[in-house]
Amino acid sequence: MQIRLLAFASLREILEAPERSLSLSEGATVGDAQKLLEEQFPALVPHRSSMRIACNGRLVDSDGMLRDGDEIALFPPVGGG
Amino acid sequence: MQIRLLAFASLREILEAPERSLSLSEGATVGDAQKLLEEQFPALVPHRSSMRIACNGRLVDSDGMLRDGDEIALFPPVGGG
Amino acid sequence: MDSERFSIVRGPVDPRRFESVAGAGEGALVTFSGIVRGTAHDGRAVVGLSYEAYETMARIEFEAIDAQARERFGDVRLWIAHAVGDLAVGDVAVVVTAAARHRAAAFEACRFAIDRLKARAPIWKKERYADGAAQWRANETDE
Amino acid sequence: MDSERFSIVRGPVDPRRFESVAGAGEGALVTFSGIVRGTAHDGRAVVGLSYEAYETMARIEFEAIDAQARERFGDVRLWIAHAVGDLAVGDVAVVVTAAARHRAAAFEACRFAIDRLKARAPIWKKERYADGAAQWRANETDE
Repeated sequence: MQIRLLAFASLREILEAPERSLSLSEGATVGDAQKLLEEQFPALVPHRSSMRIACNGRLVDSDGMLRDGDEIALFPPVGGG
Repeated sequence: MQIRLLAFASLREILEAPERSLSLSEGATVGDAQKLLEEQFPALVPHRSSMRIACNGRLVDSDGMLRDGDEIALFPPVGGG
Repeated sequence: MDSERFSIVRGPVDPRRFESVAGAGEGALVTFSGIVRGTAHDGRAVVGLSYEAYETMARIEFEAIDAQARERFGDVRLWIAHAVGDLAVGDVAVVVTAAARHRAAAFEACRFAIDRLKARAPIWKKERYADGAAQWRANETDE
Repeated sequence: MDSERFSIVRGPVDPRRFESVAGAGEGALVTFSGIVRGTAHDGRAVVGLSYEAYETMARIEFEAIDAQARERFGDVRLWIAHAVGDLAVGDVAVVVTAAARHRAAAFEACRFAIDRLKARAPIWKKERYADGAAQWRANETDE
């Protein structure tokens, strides 16, 4: 299945693009996507503890199931205001 | 001695003027001025408990001494804001 | 723009009056605007308010509020403008702005200032009602 | 005037944006403006900030803050606008306005909204320093 991946701020810079497409096998979880990304972009690893992930605009845990067409977003700690 | 008397809001309406001159004997107190005014304007009497008096811009007690040229102001409860 | 810090103005206060007062170190600006409502506390329809002030003493009270806010909340600056004369429903009667480096002090100082102003400043208001009547109204303790 | 209640705007926010939003029953308007400061928390000289946002989710978060404020503080309305892109020192990065019948709810809702926004909204800032360097900066808990 295909997942749309968004990344912001420092994580966008590591991924070298604000938006990517990610191919995952059926039944993959948020944690699986994270693991795949860390293999492709090892600079993500130090951000693991502070990173949050949203799926379709809602924060999710790493065991959340993904579906074809989902939009997941990688969040560093926020700094608005 | 001569005292300048200011009155505001409901008390101004009772005194029928925003500003008056008051003649008092030497040694008169704020309370003496208040008593003289209540004789001239009996409609002030019901306001006695809620009225505050300022002398030269500072709130004073009824036993405060007055001096020639002082400006006293009669205050109903405030309503600003 | 008139940036006099403490003032009594004739007619409604411009809500933009203090929009650009923050200095370079001040990251937080909190502004309270008090607006004339169309209904009184007892539910009567209000067409407007008339404010009157003991102006020299009101300015002294505003300066005292500023000094007290600095004692309590540290490095904070206040601006206060209050209307006198006739206002219509929707007009701005008072604007209080607090500027500080961080938002906690700005919020606390702005709230402190309007609370003090309502309790202490020598300003009075007369409510004018739809039926032609009018009445002087003091602030309630919690108003 | 653009009175859209929750928005992400490109470039500095106009501090007047929500100056006239109060309805007839709303006597209290409290506005917080967050302004770009010339010094970072560690004392470095800042020449500007660059904000980026996950816009669709930020607007959803602003709407959630509004709903939570109504639950907590009753009949209160919020407006929020946050900048994205490059801002200079002195520019307005965020404006939050709360309108209510009385001032207690307006102050509390405005403070609640900016606290929540800073803790939760998907918005990020990069500080740009006088020496040419730049760095992403998360909000401190008490910031």
